[in-house]
Amino acid sequence: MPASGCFGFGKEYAEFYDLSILGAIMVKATTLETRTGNPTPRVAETPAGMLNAIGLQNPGVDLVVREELPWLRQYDVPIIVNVAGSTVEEYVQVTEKLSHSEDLDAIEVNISCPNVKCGGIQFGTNPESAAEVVREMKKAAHVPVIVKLSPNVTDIVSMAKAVEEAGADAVSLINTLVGMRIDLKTMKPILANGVGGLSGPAVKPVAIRMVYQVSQAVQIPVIGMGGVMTAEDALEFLAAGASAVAVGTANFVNPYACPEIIAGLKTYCETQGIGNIQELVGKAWK
Amino acid sequence: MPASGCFGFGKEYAEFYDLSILGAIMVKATTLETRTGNPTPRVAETPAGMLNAIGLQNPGVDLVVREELPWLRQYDVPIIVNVAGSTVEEYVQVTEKLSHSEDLDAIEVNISCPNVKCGGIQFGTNPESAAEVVREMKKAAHVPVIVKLSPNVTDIVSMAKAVEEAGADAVSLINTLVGMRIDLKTMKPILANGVGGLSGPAVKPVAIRMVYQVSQAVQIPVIGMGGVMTAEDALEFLAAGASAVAVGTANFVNPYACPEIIAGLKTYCETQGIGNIQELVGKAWK
Amino acid sequence: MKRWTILAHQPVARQMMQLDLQVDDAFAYVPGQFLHVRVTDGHDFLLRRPISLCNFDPDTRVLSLVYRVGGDGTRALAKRTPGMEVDVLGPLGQGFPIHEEDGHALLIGGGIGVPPLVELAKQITAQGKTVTAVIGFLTKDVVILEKELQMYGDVFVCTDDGSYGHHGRVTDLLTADLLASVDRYYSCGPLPMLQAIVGKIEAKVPGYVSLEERMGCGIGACMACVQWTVDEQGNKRLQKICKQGPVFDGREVVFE
Amino acid sequence: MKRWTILAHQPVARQMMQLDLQVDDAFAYVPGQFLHVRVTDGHDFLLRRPISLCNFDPDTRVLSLVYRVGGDGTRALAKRTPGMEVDVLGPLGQGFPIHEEDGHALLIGGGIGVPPLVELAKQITAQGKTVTAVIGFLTKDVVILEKELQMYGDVFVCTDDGSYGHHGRVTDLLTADLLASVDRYYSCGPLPMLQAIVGKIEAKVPGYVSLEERMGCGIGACMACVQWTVDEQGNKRLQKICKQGPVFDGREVVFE
Ligand SMILES: Cc1cc2nc3c(=O)[nH]c(=O)nc-3n(C[C@H](O)[C@H](O)[C@H](O)COP(=O)(O)OP(=O)(O)OC[C@H]3O[C@@H](n4cnc5c(N)ncnc54)[C@H](O)[C@@H]3O)c2cc1C
Ligand SMILES: Cc1cc2nc3c(=O)[nH]c(=O)nc-3n(C[C@H](O)[C@H](O)[C@H](O)COP(=O)(O)OP(=O)(O)OC[C@H]3O[C@@H](n4cnc5c(N)ncnc54)[C@H](O)[C@@H]3O)c2cc1C
Ligand SMILES: Cc1cc2nc3c(=O)[nH]c(=O)nc-3n(C[C@H](O)[C@H](O)[C@H](O)COP(=O)(O)O)c2cc1C
Ligand SMILES: Cc1cc2nc3c(=O)[nH]c(=O)nc-3n(C[C@H](O)[C@H](O)[C@H](O)COP(=O)(O)O)c2cc1C
Ligand code: FES
Ligand code: FES
Repeated sequence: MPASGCFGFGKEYAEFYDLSILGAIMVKATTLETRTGNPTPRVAETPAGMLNAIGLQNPGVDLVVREELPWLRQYDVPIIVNVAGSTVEEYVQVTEKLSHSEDLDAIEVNISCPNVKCGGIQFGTNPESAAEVVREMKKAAHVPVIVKLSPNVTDIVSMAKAVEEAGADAVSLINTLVGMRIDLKTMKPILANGVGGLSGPAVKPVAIRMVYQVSQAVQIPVIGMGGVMTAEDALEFLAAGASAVAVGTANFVNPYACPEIIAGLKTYCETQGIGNIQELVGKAWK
Repeated sequence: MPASGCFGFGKEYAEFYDLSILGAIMVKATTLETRTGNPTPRVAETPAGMLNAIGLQNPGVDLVVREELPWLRQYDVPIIVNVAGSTVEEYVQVTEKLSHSEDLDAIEVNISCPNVKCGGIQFGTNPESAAEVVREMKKAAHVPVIVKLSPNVTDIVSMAKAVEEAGADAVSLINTLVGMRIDLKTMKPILANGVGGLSGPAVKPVAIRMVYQVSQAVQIPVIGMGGVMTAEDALEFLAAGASAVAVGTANFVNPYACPEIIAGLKTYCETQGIGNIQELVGKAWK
Repeated sequence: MKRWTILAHQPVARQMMQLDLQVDDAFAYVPGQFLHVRVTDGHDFLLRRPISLCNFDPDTRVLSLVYRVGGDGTRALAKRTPGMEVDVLGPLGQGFPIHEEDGHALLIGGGIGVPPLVELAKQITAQGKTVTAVIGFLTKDVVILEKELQMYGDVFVCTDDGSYGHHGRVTDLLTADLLASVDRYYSCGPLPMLQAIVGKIEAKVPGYVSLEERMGCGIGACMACVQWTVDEQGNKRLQKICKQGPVFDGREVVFE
Repeated sequence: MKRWTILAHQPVARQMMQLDLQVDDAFAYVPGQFLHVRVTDGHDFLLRRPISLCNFDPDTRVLSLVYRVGGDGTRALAKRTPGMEVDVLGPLGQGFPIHEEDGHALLIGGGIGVPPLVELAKQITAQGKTVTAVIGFLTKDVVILEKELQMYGDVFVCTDDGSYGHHGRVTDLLTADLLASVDRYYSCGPLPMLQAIVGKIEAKVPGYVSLEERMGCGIGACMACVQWTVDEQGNKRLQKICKQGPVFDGREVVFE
């Protein structure tokens, strides 16, 4: 499935292939109000990766519910709405507004966006605050709540356990690592925002490690992501313990990344005689 | 200067060039007793990076003081000894043994090795424990104490401030990020140790970000490292706020990496009319 | 996404390369659109580079791009040799609209903003209209596509250092007489140049500017390449340069 | 570190490539040493690949390597074409010692462990001694270097699936008669094979094994490639395969 923020609201990719083949669609982070995001430049390239500081640009939850989700509903695929906010109240208000819509199947709480001052990363780095957001959102939500964890923490396992105890139905990891690049011509950071979120193949080893650790420590499913470019990368995540795998940056490099990875996994299962891909989940530690 | 662990005790590189041209030499981590390290495989390749889990293999401080340091002393270059341990006492004991030697110019405290259970990473992820190690070592040390910080923390700035207050003479960052790769043939981690430390160009954006943040928050010098392959990379670190730059993984890819980077920096300063490279330090935020 | 074979790949000025690609039969485009090009197939350069379509020969189906070897990515691209394939996405974005009613169009280009004007000049003149081009460069060594544009009309060249053509900026050459003689302008180049052009022309002549920004996806999904515009009714909008652009109405762009 | 030009690069069996390089005048080596090869110049594959030196023609100064296209890195290497340069470090490590007093040497190779035996056979026979080679492979399609070894002595081939030569392992072919006729053995191949060989030969015949391990630097600096050995006096030592090896005395290696 495509990862949040890397697939817009799906429209662009629908020009390339039928979105119904996807396992699920995670749409771009949605906030209470319209947000115009950060100034440009918003992306920079890094070795085997990229930095982004989009800054949660989105039309706000009302418009998303009114226009984007009903459009996506034409495809026969679960819709996961990514929710961001700067206070617990904001998270809850967005959740409440979403609860009036039938056009979504799960909520992914983004407590890990590194690109805006109040993008929720304070919730993503402290187990108690994270647990509080999740508890309150669970009360307001009519669909399962997935918590997206930040890798920029000392102890990812206690973050995951804290949100599990608070009622999270699944965790997804990893969001981006906080990074920076400096332009040698100007000697200033390339991104207008200074820091940005690092994604792509460069972060895959960190993501695999965190999935491996978290999936052994919690009972809820783990959605793995971070640098998945090929079916082999997805297999690594499954073996590490992810029950599902999301694809972010790869969609930018190759708009057909998702269908190609899905096809690759099918071929792998066929040639290896694997009936159900879930057999592979956690192979690295089982 | 070459980073610790990536240059052995210098002997191998002395076959390639005259070590006197280096700004300093940071030797491999030294512990109280001889250590044989982790089982093999100890390295794995990742996109634009590598994982290692050497496990602090080293002959122990007595042999280092008796044989390695006197040999290195033939070169006219400051020697920085990297010290690791699993208890405060161990760190202090190694420091005391080193204080009987004239063949070193600084100590780098490795409180951030992710590859051994008791390699000190617990000290590297908690500001109070880090400060305690540094305070005790300062008492025993006859040379400046540099503290090498782990990037695997939520808040690198408070780590740096804690060790600065405890008396550290400089900080070096970053050590490796904790990562993992899985072998799809066996479906098990490639490294015998499971997890390993990620280094190389892939981690550079994270390192630049941390140097940028830490160098603005502390008064002591910052030694920057993480993914430096070329003179341009070194310039990025200087602009981010590093007063000196260390080269790790690049030495493995290209044994001439250090002399080539030094030459590249010289050329840059000449063509740009920069008299003293220290003028560039912190340009990105000054 | 296609893989097109390199037919020729040669320097045309200092640090300027022309890349000729053999394209498939279905290929068609509007001048001003761009290709999103992978410079290698590996992960070293993850992001694609946007490069304007410069010239297309429908008979041989050879498409030419002209690009500057500036950073590491274009340096890697420049190493690729004839016979190799290049992974491209596109044509993408909205090109320059050609207006039936126009008689004389003014093309203004700066540096690597000149390439899209070549095919534009060709298509405008093919409709029986005339074009005049004003193109500016840093210095003599990097002047490109002057001869190609001369095939379609008058070309005035200037350089910042006076080493070739007029000594000065393109805006110096936008005389009142010239502006009075044209029905529309089409411009492409660095942002400060575009801003100066729009400032100078004001609302006297309608026209278009083609903008540049660092891109992620190139197809409108990542929101990396946004630009504020304001239309006649005063509606402010955050537009994606890769999708709603790169060409915008010069009067609507909000220059900061 | 040198950059050598590719003269030829061709498949010699299924997923097996031979790479011929034009080396400089100073080049000299001992069989059993290896080159540490960069598969691309970018950062995609950061680590070098150790590949044994297989064959060297001192007249033309052409060096041949034979390698298996197994993972992503060797796949990238296999795409490089004649005329391109390859970045190599080496020759590195300690090769196979040739002993004056020997008359008949036994060479034992498995799969991609066979390449270093070719130059070894050449150098041993050049000293007037005889060699016999026993080489094993998974299956017929991946048999390599049989003809090259036949230039120097008897060659016995076996395959695991019986599709070519003897059906079975190299150890099956190490008969008591053969072992009795040789003064020394030289072996290279996967660890389990080497362990089986050493187990079978015991101390009857002295000899060498060449080991494989994932490497970082290839020059002894990173401590990635260690192996325990124990000498006759019982001294246990942790040795670096890249520096003190890859060739070790078969009796000293501690197989776990
Ligand atoms: C719509 C459009 C059309 C263009 N047409 C042409 C053309 O015809 N000829 C030409 O020479 N150049 C053109 N450019 C500019 C060209 O895209 C950049 O010069 C090129 O991407 C720089 O890449 P690099 O590898 O040299 O630099 P690097 O520094 O290695 O680039 C790193 C990243 O930054 C991006 N980037 C860097 N500079 C720019 C820039 N000026 N604009 C956009 N992204 C940038 C790159 O795409 C890449 O993602 C166009 C840009 C746009 C947006
Ligand atoms: C001293 C020595 C001599 C060798 N000689 C030959 C030879 O002549 N011909 C030949 O085909 N192979 C030889 N090998 C094995 C060869 O190095 C590996 O097959 C090759 O490195 C695999 O790279 P890859 O890109 O296919 O795999 P990847 O999976 O992409 O490799 C990833 C990393 O793991 C390392 N690696 C993976 N498998 C091995 C292995 N079996 N041994 C060592 N490192 C490995 C790679 O070097 C690289 O750093 C030799 C190995 C050693 C140690
Ligand atoms: C341009 C961009 C925008 C993103 N926006 C969001 C977002 O809105 N919400 C979110 O939870 N994650 C966001 N992410 C993070 C991704 O969903 C994903 O967790 C991360 O990029 C790692 O996966 P990848 O390496 O496959 O890209 C964004 C990532 C990128 C590159
Ligand atoms: C093989 C290897 C061994 C290392 N050993 C040590 C060590 O003993 N002590 C230490 O402080 N850091 C050690 N490091 C970390 C490096 O000194 C450096 O901080 C890190 O690799 C980032 O820099 P780089 O990307 O330039 O390699 C080691 C790194 C590698 C790759
Ligand atoms: S580059 Fe992604 S939206 Fe324009
Ligand atoms: S590979 Fe570095 S010590 Fe052997």
